Amino acid sequence: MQRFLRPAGMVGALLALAGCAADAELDTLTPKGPDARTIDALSDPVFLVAGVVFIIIFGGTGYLWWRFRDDHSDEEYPEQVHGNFRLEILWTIIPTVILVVIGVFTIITLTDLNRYEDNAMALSVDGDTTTWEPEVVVVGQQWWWEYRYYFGGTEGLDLSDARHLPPADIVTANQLVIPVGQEIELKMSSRDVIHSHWIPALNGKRDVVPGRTTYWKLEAEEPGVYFGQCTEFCGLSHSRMRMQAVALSPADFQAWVDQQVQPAAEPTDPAAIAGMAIFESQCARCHVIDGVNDETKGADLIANAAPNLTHLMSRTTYAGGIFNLYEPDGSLDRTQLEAWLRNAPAEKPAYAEGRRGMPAMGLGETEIDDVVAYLETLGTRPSMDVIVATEVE
Amino acid sequence: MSSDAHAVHDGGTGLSNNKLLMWVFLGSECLLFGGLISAYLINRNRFGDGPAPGDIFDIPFTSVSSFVLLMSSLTMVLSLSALQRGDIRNNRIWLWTTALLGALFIGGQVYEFTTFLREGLGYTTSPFSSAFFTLTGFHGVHVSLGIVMLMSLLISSYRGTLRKENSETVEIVGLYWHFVDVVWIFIFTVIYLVPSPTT
Amino acid sequence: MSTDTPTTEATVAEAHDDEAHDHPTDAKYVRIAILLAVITAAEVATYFVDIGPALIPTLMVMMVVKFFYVAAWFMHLKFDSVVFTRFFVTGLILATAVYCIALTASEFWSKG
Amino acid sequence: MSEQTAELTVGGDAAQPLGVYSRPKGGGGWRDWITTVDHKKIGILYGGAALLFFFVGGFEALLIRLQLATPNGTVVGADLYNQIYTMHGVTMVFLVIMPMAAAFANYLLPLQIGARDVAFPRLNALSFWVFLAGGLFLNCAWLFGDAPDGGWFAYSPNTGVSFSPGHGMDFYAIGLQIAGIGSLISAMNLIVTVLNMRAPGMTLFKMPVFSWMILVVQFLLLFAVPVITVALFLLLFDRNFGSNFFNPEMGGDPLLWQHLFWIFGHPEVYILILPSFGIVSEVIPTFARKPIFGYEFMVFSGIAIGFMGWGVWAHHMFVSGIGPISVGAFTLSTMFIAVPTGVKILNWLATMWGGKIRLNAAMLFATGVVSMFTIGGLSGVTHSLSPADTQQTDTYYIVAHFHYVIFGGALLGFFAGFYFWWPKVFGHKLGETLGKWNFWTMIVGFNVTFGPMHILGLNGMSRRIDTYSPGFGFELWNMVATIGVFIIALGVLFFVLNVILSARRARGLPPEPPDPWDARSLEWFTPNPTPVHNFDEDIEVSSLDEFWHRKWTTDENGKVVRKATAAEVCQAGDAENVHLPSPSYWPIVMSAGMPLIGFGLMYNLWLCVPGAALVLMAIYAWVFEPPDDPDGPFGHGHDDHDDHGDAEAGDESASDEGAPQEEAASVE
Ligand code: HEA
Ligand code: HEA
Ligand code: HEC
Ligand code: CUA
Ligand SMILES: [Cu+2]
Repeated sequence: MQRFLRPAGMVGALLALAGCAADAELDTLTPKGPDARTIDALSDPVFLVAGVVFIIIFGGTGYLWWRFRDDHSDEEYPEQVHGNFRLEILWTIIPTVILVVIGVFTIITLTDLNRYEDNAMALSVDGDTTTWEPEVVVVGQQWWWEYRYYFGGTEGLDLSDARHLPPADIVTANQLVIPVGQEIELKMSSRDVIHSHWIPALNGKRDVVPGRTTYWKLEAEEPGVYFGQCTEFCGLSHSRMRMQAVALSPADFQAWVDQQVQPAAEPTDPAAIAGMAIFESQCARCHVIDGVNDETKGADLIANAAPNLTHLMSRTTYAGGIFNLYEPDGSLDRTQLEAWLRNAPAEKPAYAEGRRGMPAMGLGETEIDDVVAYLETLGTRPSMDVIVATEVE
Repeated sequence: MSSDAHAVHDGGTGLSNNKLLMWVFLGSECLLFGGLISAYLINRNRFGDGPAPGDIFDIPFTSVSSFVLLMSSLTMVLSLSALQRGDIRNNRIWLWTTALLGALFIGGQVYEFTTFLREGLGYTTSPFSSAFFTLTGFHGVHVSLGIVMLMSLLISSYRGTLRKENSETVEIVGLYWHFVDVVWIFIFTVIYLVPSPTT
Repeated sequence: MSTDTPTTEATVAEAHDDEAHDHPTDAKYVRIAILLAVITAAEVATYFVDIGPALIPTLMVMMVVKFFYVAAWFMHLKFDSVVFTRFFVTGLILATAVYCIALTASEFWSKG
Repeated sequence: MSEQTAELTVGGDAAQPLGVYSRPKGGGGWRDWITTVDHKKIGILYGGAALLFFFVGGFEALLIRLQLATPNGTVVGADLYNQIYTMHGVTMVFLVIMPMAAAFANYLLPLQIGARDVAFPRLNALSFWVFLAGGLFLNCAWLFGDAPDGGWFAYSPNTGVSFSPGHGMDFYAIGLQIAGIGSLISAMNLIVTVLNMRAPGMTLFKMPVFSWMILVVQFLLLFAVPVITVALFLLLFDRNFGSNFFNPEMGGDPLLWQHLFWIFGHPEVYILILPSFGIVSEVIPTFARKPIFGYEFMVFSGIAIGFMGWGVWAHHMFVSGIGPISVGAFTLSTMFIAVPTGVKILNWLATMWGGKIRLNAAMLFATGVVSMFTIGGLSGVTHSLSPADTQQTDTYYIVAHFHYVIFGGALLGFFAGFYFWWPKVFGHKLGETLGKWNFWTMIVGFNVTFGPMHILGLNGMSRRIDTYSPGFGFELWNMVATIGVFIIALGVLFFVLNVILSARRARGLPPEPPDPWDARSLEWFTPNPTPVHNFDEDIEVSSLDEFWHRKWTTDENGKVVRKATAAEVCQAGDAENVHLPSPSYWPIVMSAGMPLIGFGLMYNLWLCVPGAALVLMAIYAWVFEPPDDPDGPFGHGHDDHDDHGDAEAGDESASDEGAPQEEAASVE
């Protein structure tokens, strides 16, 4: 009995501790959006049922060990019981009934999750007021995420080929910026292999599959930052393909949109001007900066795209959400960015020679300084709250 | 197994091990061809810029070769029936005929493939073409293996070892042969006759 | 398998056994083959004659009939042990069911 | 036997038109092992190979855990990590659990049904060698520095040439293809064996549950292997011949791979677990001293699991973008698999109820399965709720699930089997004390390793990540899990020690007397270890647990009383002149050709030529080798039953009394 209690106690203790991981940004058990909450409401009771069934079986095994152990107290041979029809029926029916009940709730939840609201919000885009049914086109690529906003709606647009998408109002990477309290519809695809888009606090995950469009949605109840991770194995840097959803109040969201729809400003500082020249000659073959090059020159990448850098500085993480762009005090994390420009594959594993991921650009140190100076002109720094909240290690 | 082991069989079905083995195998083959056929069906309208199935299939021609394969089943069963009567001569004749009809079918397939190739449908042209060639190719390999088996039967027949007593061997090869035919019956209807997408 | 299949070494036994069952005569086999030929001709005829929406059901029925005749008569399922039939039919049904479900999940029926 | 073969051999010196290959003489030593067609030796070979691969897969697991012990781990790089975890999964599933099940099946199935051997002994040897060839071929990938790195389910298009340009995925596709051939042959062989080779009187419903579960597994293999065969062929063609099945750029469909893989993959997981369920169903009755509770229900639930296993595969694809209706349907079908499985669990408990339980190592492991598998099964049910699964899939919660069912179900079951049947196979018991140490370290280590993975998964840790950042709350439990695996390793060490020490202790001692456990089924009629010829004479079976019923009976008060001792009931194992199949070289030769063909497909098509030549030569020789070697220790070729050595000859089975057809009718 003693021996049996040991593992039992252990498992119990583990389960008890499960709920209280400190800053578990990816925790599935603390939903922060209605969809995640719906899921949680389904799974919590089922965990409980499973726990009870487990205790019955586990306790039963232990009890039988003890109760019917052969203690050599007599030489009786146990009675040879071959079965009991009624009992069999009983323990066929009881689990069936439990499962039918669970099944009904599951199907209800499933239907809920697949119902898409017709919500809409007013938005001013480049001075014109429009109604926007919040939706974002999500594109997965080895090993980062692209988010595209079409404020005119995606009706009538050909989204079937993720490598050649129609121009969007906003194109950003790795940080999905959304208005709070709105259900955001996601239209998702991939430019290379299958990835999976997952922001656990807001909703479950959904794969992005090259050659098709998959649909999903999410909604945040509170302004804040919600972490995510690509969860379908997608090759070398799968573990380094992360993202964040940044939920902003309607006003903040409007402000963000106002910035993002602007093309990049002309640099004035001489270093930045030099940096822009380097960008045009070296980087523009993969990256787009609105106002500098509207298209890549037949990007040297299998997937035909690299992150749009127009508003790089308005993001706080980069390269699949694994590096901070800013120090905790709000200044640029220059060291990391320079290292990235010096030799990206050393910072994040990639098959650059296989045209996947950013290659080492072979820039000299002054060139790097110039490029950084130019990059610093791209977009506005977000608020300190966002910088702090999105910090990654 | 030896004499002492024979009695052991009494708990069993009393069926021939070999024949049972072949049937078990054929059950398994259903899932193999099922998979290939499904892969074809899923891909049949994914012909991209290449030729579409509805444009390229030559139904009259395939009908003839299907008919040839169908009749080879008749000759196969006739060869078995001859051997079961102890009629070695007719057994051989029908085995030859079967193998020949099989070879004719394969010849037809080779012709069909080369025609398609000429018309621009290569193996790598589109998912449709890959799936088509894979499915019919697998079937063709099965027929060819069947021909090899028939030839083996003929060799042992000429060596005098294929006699009435071991007609089961012919029967088992026959099972395989008919199965391959039956698969073609399916393929012919579902892939060729059911109208296919056109460009 | 090559020159000779392992099965060639097979047996005397089944032959006797088989004779116990009434095997069809050659004439019967030929009659069935003629039937099969006729059905095939009918099948091919659908290619030339438009029979409208009945086409696919008709083709399927004819296919199944042919399938059945070959399996039952040429493969002797009709008079051989039912165990054989079971193996084959299990494989057949399983394959049909599983792949039909897979096609359904791939939206084959709606999208062709 | 047929005159045909008779003529070939007896026809004698001059008249051998196509040449006759002499059969190996047995000789002893390693030659004995590579030419054997004895199901018992083949079983041991399977077991040995599986154990070796277990060390390989376990070593890979150790590396995985070391890398993940701390955040930003640097034990291995991303590239190597991806190869390691892929090979870990592939090795454990295809080269450990499946062959270990084959080991038990091969050794025990013929014994449990009272047969001399399997129906096709040479094919049996072929299955083993082909499996080994496939396994070695796969692991050769390490030598070429290019192991598969696409995960064990190898989702396309990541495994296509554009994204996996190396040869890793070719090793995967070809290696599994080869191993699959072995499984398929073995499945067909064992099905025929069960149907045709049972002892007189042993109807299907007098077969032990273990034999039943093995039969169900063979059916699953029979129908599932061709599906992955198709999938692997398509992958191979895509990679090497430019076809477009899974290539979305050309309009191909990556989900087709997923469907094919999981149509195979889900039956596969029941292929992994059912043998262990069979073992548990033998061990628990023996050590509870009661017949299995609800025998028919145990059998039917096994069959039901086998059937239902075909209709649930898309629960691995809940988030892949298949429509909500498909998701709903597969949600429901998946959930209800819990019902037949629950029937099994509860029947095991009911078997223990009212028994007299001897809690030795075998029984500990068997009851360990009951509770540990249940944890895995229940987490499986939580996955089956598709909305919940969108949070769980591809996290460590899934990793926890399948290690609980596979390690806690299949592997612990095999350990129960080791302790139970060791005397049958090797003539001596494994030590009890070390056995208990083995059990307790393993069960504790197992829970310490995989228990925390539930928490990690629910806290959002993705699987298949070579590293994670600090700050997500993953540090503690990853460290705990890593500590756990060393406890498991200790448990494995205790087992290895036990094997060595018990063998050393038994050296020079007479073998274990018959029936060391007061067992119930036919295999215990033979002395320990089982003599080459199995049974001296056929056993007339009149009931389930025939062996037990020969020893015990009930008196007029319903009390169980002994009617004979085991020694009286058991056979002496001294039968002479038993005619056994002769060994053969050709199975191993034929399987040696297959990896050559594989290498040829990858590196240089010319290599296929010698490969194919080997295979063809072996087939040819196979067909024309004489039924027996007249001088060998095995056959005594001059008896009038000059048959084939192999039961392959199909022989007279049908001729005598026309065996009962009704029971055959009860096959499924
Ligand atoms: C031995 C192998 C094995 C077994 C037996 C099972 C058994 C089950 N599995 Fe598991 N499974 C795997 C091996 C196995 N699985 C593997 C390897 C994977 C991952 C593959 C990969 O992604 O790499 C996987 C993944 C997997 C998934 C996909 C998860 C995902 O990737 O998102 C799902 C989803 O439904 C699932 C469900 C189940 C269910 C419902 C059972 C059921 O059969 C369990 C039934 C048993 C019980 C429920 C316990 C006993 C029952 C009772 C005591 C009765 C009372 C119970 C109730 C009323 C609930 N499994
Ligand atoms: C089928 C059975 C099986 C078994 C038994 C195991 C056993 C173990 N598994 Fe594994 N595992 C899988 C099947 C299995 N696994 C599968 C299918 C996957 C999915 C792969 C994929 O995603 O594609 C997986 C994935 C997997 C992962 C997730 C990897 C990832 O997603 O990134 C992890 C992580 O901890 C893990 C750990 C372990 C551990 C610690 C053990 C331990 O129980 C191992 C214990 C054994 C030992 C400790 C060996 C002891 C021996 C020695 C110490 C000798 C060594 C010496 C020499 C080599 C000479 N396994
Ligand atoms: C061959 C294509 C290619 C070239 C040339 C290239 N990059 Fe990149 N770059 C990429 C890819 C691909 C990524 C995404 C890498 C990842 O996240 O894994 C990337 C990411 C980045 C990022 C991070 C963006 C984000 O939000 O995640 C910056 C900044 C960047 N590149 C700057 C540059 C600069 C500056 C140059 C020229 C000096 C340059 N790149 C040249 C392909 C390229
Ligand atoms: Cu993208 Cu994993
Ligand atoms: Cu499954």
